[in-house]
Amino acid sequence: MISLGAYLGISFILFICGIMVMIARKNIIAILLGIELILNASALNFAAYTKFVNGNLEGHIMALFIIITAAAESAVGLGIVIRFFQLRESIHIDDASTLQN
Amino acid sequence: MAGSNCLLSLILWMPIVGVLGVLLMPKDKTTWIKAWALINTVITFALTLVLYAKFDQTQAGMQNAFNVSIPWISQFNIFYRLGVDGISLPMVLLTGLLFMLCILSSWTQIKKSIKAYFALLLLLQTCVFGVFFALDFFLFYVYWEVMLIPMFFLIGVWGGENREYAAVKFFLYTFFGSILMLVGIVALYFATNQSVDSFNILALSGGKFSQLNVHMFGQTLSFSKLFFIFMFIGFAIKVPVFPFHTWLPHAHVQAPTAISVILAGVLLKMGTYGFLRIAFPIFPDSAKYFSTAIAWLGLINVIYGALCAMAQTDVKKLIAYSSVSHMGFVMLGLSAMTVQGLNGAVLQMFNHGTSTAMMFFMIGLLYERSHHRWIVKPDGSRGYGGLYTQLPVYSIIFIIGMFASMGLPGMSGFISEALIFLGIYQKFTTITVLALFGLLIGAAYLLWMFKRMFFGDVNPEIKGYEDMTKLEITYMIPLCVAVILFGIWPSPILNMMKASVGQLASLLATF
Amino acid sequence: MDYTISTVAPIVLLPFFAFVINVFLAKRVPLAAVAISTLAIFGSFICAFRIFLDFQNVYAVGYHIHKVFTWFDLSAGEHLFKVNMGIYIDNMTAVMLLMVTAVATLIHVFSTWYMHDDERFARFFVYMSLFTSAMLGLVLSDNLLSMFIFWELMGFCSYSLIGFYYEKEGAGNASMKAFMTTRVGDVFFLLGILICWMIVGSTTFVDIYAAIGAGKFAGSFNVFGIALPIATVAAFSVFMGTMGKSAQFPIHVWLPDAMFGPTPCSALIHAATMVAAGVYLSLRMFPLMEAGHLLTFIAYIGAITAFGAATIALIQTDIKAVLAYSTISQLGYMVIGIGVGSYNASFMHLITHAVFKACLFLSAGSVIHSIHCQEMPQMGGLRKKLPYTFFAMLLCCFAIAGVPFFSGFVSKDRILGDALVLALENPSYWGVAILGFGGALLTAFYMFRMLFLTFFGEPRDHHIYDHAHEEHIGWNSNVPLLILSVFTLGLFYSGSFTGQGEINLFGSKNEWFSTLIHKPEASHLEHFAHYEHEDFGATDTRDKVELPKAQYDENHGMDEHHAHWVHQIHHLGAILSILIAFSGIFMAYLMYIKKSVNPGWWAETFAGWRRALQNKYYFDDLYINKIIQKGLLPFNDMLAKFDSQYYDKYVVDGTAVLNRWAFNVARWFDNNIIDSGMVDGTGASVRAVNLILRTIQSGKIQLYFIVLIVVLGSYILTLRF
Amino acid sequence: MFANTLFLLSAVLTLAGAVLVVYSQNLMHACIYLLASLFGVAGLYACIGADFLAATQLVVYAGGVIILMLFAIMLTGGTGNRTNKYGLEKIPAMGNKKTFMIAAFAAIVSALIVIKVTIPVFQNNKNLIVAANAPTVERIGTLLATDHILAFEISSVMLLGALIGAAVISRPRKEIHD
Repeated sequence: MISLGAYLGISFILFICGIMVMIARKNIIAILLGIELILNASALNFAAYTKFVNGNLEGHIMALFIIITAAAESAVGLGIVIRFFQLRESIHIDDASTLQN
Repeated sequence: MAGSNCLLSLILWMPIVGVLGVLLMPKDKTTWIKAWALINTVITFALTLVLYAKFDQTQAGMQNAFNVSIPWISQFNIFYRLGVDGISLPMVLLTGLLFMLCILSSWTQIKKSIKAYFALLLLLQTCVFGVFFALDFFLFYVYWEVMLIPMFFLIGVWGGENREYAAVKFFLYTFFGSILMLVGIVALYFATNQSVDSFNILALSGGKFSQLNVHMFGQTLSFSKLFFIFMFIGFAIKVPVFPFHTWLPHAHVQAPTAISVILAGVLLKMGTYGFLRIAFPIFPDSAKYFSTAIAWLGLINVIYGALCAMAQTDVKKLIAYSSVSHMGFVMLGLSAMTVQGLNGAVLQMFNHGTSTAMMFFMIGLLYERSHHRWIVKPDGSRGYGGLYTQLPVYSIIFIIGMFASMGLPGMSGFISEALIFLGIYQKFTTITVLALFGLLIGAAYLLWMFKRMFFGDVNPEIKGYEDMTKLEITYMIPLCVAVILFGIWPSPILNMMKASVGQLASLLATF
Repeated sequence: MDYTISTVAPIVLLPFFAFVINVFLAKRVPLAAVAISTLAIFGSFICAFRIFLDFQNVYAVGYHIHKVFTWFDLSAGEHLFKVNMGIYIDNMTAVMLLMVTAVATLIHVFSTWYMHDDERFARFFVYMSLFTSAMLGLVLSDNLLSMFIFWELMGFCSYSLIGFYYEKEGAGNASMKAFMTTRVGDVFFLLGILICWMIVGSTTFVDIYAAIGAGKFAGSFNVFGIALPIATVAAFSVFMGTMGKSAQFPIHVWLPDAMFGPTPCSALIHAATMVAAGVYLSLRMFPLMEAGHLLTFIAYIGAITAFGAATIALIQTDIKAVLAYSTISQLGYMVIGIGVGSYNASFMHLITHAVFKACLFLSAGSVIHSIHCQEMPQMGGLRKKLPYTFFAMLLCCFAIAGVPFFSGFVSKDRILGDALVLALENPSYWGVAILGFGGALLTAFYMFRMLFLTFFGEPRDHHIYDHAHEEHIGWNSNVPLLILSVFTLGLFYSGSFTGQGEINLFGSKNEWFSTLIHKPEASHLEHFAHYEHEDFGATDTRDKVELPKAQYDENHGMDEHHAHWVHQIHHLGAILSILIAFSGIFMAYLMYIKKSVNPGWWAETFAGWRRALQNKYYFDDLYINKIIQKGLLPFNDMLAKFDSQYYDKYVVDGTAVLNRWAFNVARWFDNNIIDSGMVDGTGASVRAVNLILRTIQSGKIQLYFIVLIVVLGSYILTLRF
Repeated sequence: MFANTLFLLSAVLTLAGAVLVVYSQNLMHACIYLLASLFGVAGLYACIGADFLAATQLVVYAGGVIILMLFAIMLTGGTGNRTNKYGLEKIPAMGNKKTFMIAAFAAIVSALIVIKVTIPVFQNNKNLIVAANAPTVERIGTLLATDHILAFEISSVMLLGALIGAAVISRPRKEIHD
C-alpha cells in the first residue's frame, strides 16, 4: 500500500488543491494557504523519491530547505499582508493590482 | 403447435390494434377510448399469461415452439425474428401487468388530449414488447429507437411544469447511447462478412469475436473490448449506470404517474436486459474482462443513489434516486456472472419492477390529492405529516410498497438482493461489504421519508384528503400480492428463468 | 411424538394465520380478531408444550431433530444451488419455544384488558400475532437465512408497535431509530450469513457446526488489502447482529426509546422475547464465536453494557425507562454469560429474565393503566390500591435483584460465578467480573428504588392517587401477573433453591435445566458431519432410536479436582452475590423508606457524572447530532447538489452548451472572418493585439499566475520525453 | 499492518484537509483544515521513515506557520465580512463560482503538466529500490554540516532576513493613517 504511486498521487492532489486555492480565492491569506499546500506537495515528492528511488538523503535535505523557505515566505508574506491591510483596509487580492503606492 | 407460432406476434401487435382503434374513435367519447384501451391491455396481459402457461420451464435458451423467423429486408439479411426465453418472459409478464394497471391509473388522472395519450401509451407497449421479443439485432434497434418517440411526447406533453426540458434531455441522452449501439451493430455486420446471420443475436453470441482486432487511429484495439464498451454505454444510459444517470430524476419527476411507472418498472430493465441478451452473450470475454469495473459502477450506483435519495425533499425525486440505487444491485448481480448473481439480477429486475411501480403509483395518488410532492417545502415547512391518521388504507399499502422496496425479508426485494450478494461475494469481497451498507442507507432514506410524511400530528393542509377509492385499491392489489407472494414463494419466477440463466452463466464461465 | 408438518408447523402457522385473518377482520369485528389472536397463540403454546415434554422426558443431550424442505432451487445444468428451509429442534429450542409461547399467551391475555379502551385495539393484536409467529419461526429455524428473515420481520413488528401511537411526534423518531439501529447490526449479520454460506455451502446450523469441527473456517479474509482471520470476521459479524437486536453497547440506544409503544408490546418485544433473540442467536452460533476467539470481546461488551445501563437506570424517573435500562443491563449479563463460556447459565438467564421482566413490565402496565401516569415521583403508596400488582412486582424485584431462592439469583449467580472462575484463571477477565458484580449491586438498588418509590411511602400526588382505580382480581388484568410471578421462584429452574446444590429439595435429579442444556464443545462438533437431511413432510422418517436419557453431571465434565475448585469459587461468588444483593436493597431502603440517607447528597456530590447519566452518556447526542446531523446529512446534501447542480448542469448540459458554442463559432466565423474579417482585418488585428496586451497587464497576480501555468503547460506538454 | 493503518489515516487526513481547504468558505476553518492536512503530511513522512522531516514538519508548520496565519487572520479583522471606508470589502469572499471555474481550468492544465512529467518516472523505474527505514537525524546532520554547508548558511541568513524584514514591513507607521 505504501508505494511511490500512492505518494505521488497524494502529492499530486495536494498540488492541485493548492493551485485551486491560489487561483480561486480572492483573499490574500487564503492564497498563502494555497502556497503552503503546493510547497508541501513538492516536499512530499522529494521525501518519497528518497525512499523509493535512490535511497540517499538528498531528498530529505531538499524537503528541509523547502520547509525553511516556506517558513520564511509565510513570515514575510504575512507581514506584507498586515501592512497592506493597514494601508488599504482590505486584503482583496485585486486591490493590490497597482504597483504605485 | 400451430397456434404458438403466432402467439408472440399476437402479443406484439395487439397494442397496435388498440392504437388503430383509439385513432378511429371520436375525440370526445373519452370513456370509449379508455375502455377500449383497457380491454386491449387486459387481452394482452391474458395473452402473456397464456405464453407463461405454454412456456416449457425446463428448457434453456429460446423456446423453439414460439420462434418466428421471416425475412424482412433480405438485401441486408434483416429478419423478423422473435423468440422468448426465461430471461425475457418475466419482463414480458411485468410489461403486460404494468401497462394494464397504468391504463387504470390514467383513468382519472389524465385530463387533456385523452385520445392521443392512450394511443401513445399503447404504441409504447408494442415497442417494449418488441425489445423483449426481438432476436434480430436490427429489429431490436428499431424497437429501441421507436420507443423514444411515444416516450418523448408522453413526458413532453402530459408532464409537469418543466416537462420540455426533461423530455428533450431524456431523448437526447438515450439517443446518444443508441448511436453508440448502432456503431456496434454496424461493426458486427461487417465483422461477420455480411452473412445471413449478421443480425441474428443468437448466432452472434458465444464469444466469436474474442480474437478479432480492429485498427483505429493507428492503434490496434481488441474488437470485442472496443464494441463491448460501446454497447455498455448504450445500455448503461438506459439502466442508468452512474455517470449517465442524470436524465432519470428529471424524467421521473416531470412524467405523469403512469409514465413514471412504465419508465421505472419496465424501461430501466431494458438496459439490463440488453446486457443479458446482447452485450454479455456476444462479448463474453470482454464482459469478464470488465466485470470488476461493472461491479464498481454498480456499487457507486447503490451507494451514490441512496445517498442522493436521502438528500431529496421531493418525494418523487427520492424514489427516482432509489431506482438508481436498486438498479445498482442489478448491475452488481450482473457483474458477478455466477448463477446466483445472474438469477438474483433477473429476479431483482422483476421485483424492482413491481415494488417501484407501487411506489410511483402511490406517489401519483398523493399528488392527485395534494398537487405538490414536497416532503419539506422549499420554505422549510413540512409538506405532509400525519398522513397515517388521515389516510389509513393508503398508508398500509404505502408501507407494503416501501418495505418491499427496502428489501425487508418476507418481501420480494430481499431474496433477489440476498442472491445478488451471494453471487457477488464469491468474486468481490470488498464490494460486497460496501454494498451491504447500501441496504442500510436504503432503509434510512425510506424510513426517514415515511416518518416525515406519515407520522406526527395531522398537518392542517392535508385535512380533507380522501382515502383511496375502490378503483385505486383495485389496481394496487395485484402489485401488493406480487411483492408479498414472491417474497415468500419466489419459485414461480425463479423456475421460469433458471434454465436460461444457467446457460448464460455456463457460457460466461468458459471465458 | 412425531415431528411432522401437522405437529410442528402449527406453532408458527397458527399465529401467522391469525395475522392474515385479522388483517381483514380487525376493522370490522375487532373482538373476533382479538379472540382469534389469543386463541392462536394459546394453540401454539399447547403444541410447544408437547415438544417440551418430549424433550424433557425422552431425549438425550445433544439429540436434535432437523427436517428440511426446499424453498427454491436454482439448479440448472451443471450448476447446483438449492436453498432449503427447515426446522431444528433440540433441547434449547424446546425450552425457548415453551417460554415464548407461554409468555406471549399471558401477555396476549393481559393485553385484552390493557388495550381494550384503545381505538386501535384489534390492530395491536394483528401486529402481536405477526410478531409471535416471527419469533417462533426464528426459534424453530434450522438455518441462519430463515433466522434472518424472521429476525427482520420482528424488526418490522417492533417498528410498527413502537410507532403504534403514530400521532405522537416522538413515536416516529423512536420507531425509526429502533429500526435503523438494529439494521446496523443486521447488515453485519447478513455479512456473517454470506461468509458462512460461502464457506459452508449452506446456512444450516448443523452444516456450520460440522464445518467448524472440520476447521473450514481457517484462512483469512481480505478487505482493503487487510487480511483478517475469517472465523473472527464471521463471528464478529454475527455477533453484531446480537448487539443490534439485544441492544448491546454501543448500539443500545434504541431500546429506551422503544418504550413509546404500548406497555404489553414492550413487555413482549422489548423485554422478554425479541431482544433475547439476539442472545439466542449468539448461543446458537457459540461454536463459531469460540472458533473466532471472540469470547473476551463478547464478555467485555456484555460487562460494559451490564454496568453502564445499570448506572443510567439509577436516576431514571419514568417507571418504564427504569425497566428499559434494566433490560439492557440484564441482556448484558446474558452476553457476559456467552463471553465467559457459561452457556447453560446464560440461556437460563434468558429464560428467567424473560419471565420476570415480562411480569415487571406487565405490572408497570397495570400501574400505568390505573393511575395514567408513568412518572415515579408522582406515585407512592400504591401498595394499598394495587395489592396484587404489588405482590407480583415484589417477587420480580427479588428475582432480578438476585435474592436467594428466586430465579434471577440462580441464573445470574452462575454467570457471575463463572466470570469469577475465569478471572482467577485468566486475569484479563477481572474487568468482566468486577463490572458484573458492580452491576448486580446497582441492579438491586435501582429495582428496589423503583419499588419503594412506586408502592411505599405516602402518596406524593394526591390527585393521581385519589383517581387511581382500586384493583380487583380479574382473569385478564392481574391473573397473568400472578402466574408469571410464581415462576420467578428459583425452584422451577433448578432442583435446588439456589442453584448451588446447597439445599436440595427434590434431589439432584431435578436439575433439569443443567441436564438439558449443554455447551456444544468443540470436540462434539464432528458428529454433526454424519448427518443426513430429512424431509419435513406429513410423516416422520426419523430413526426411532431410543437414546439414553441425559443424566445430571455434578462435575460438568471437569475432573474431580478442578470441579471441586470451581465449586469453591462458585460458593464464594454466591456469597458475594447475596451480600451484594442485600446491600443494594438495604441502601435503597435507607434512602427511600427510612430516608436516613439523602439521595440528593449523592446527586450533588456526583453532579458531573449525574449529568452524563441524564444524557445517557451522550450516545444519542453523538449518533444523532454529531454523526447524522453534522456528518451524513450535509454530505448527502453536498452529493445531491453535486449531482443536480454541478454534474448535471455543467457536465451533461454543458455538452449542449458546447454544441451551441460550436455553431455560434461557426456562424461567427462565417460572418466575421469570411465576410468582414478579410476586409479590414489589419486594423482590427492591431486593435485586438493591443486589447489583449492591455488585459494581460492588469496587475492582477492571479491572472499572471494563470498565464504562467498556461504557457508553461503548453511548453511542457509539447515536449517529448 | 500498523504502517498501513498509519499511512491510510495520514493520507485520508492529508487529502481531506486539502480538499476542505478548497471547499471551505470560512478562512478560519480553511486554516484549521490546512493544519490537519499538514499533520497528515507529517504522518506520511513518518510512514516512509523520514523521522526528522516529520518532526520538523510538525514543529515548523503546526507550531510556527499556522499560528502566524491565525494571527494574521485575526489582525486583519477576523472572518467577518464588512465594508471599509473606501467601500471595498474588508475581508473579501473566498471566491465564487466564476473564480472556481477559472481555478478548475488552471488546475486541469497544471494536472496535465504534472502527469506528463510524472509518467516517465513510472516508465523508467519499473522495479524500484525501497530503502530500509533507518534513523535519519544523524545523517541529515552530517550532510547539512558537510555537503550542504553553503545552502545551510544561506538559508540561515535568509531566515534572519525574513525575520527582520517581516518585523520592519508590518511595523505600524502612524503617518499613513489619514
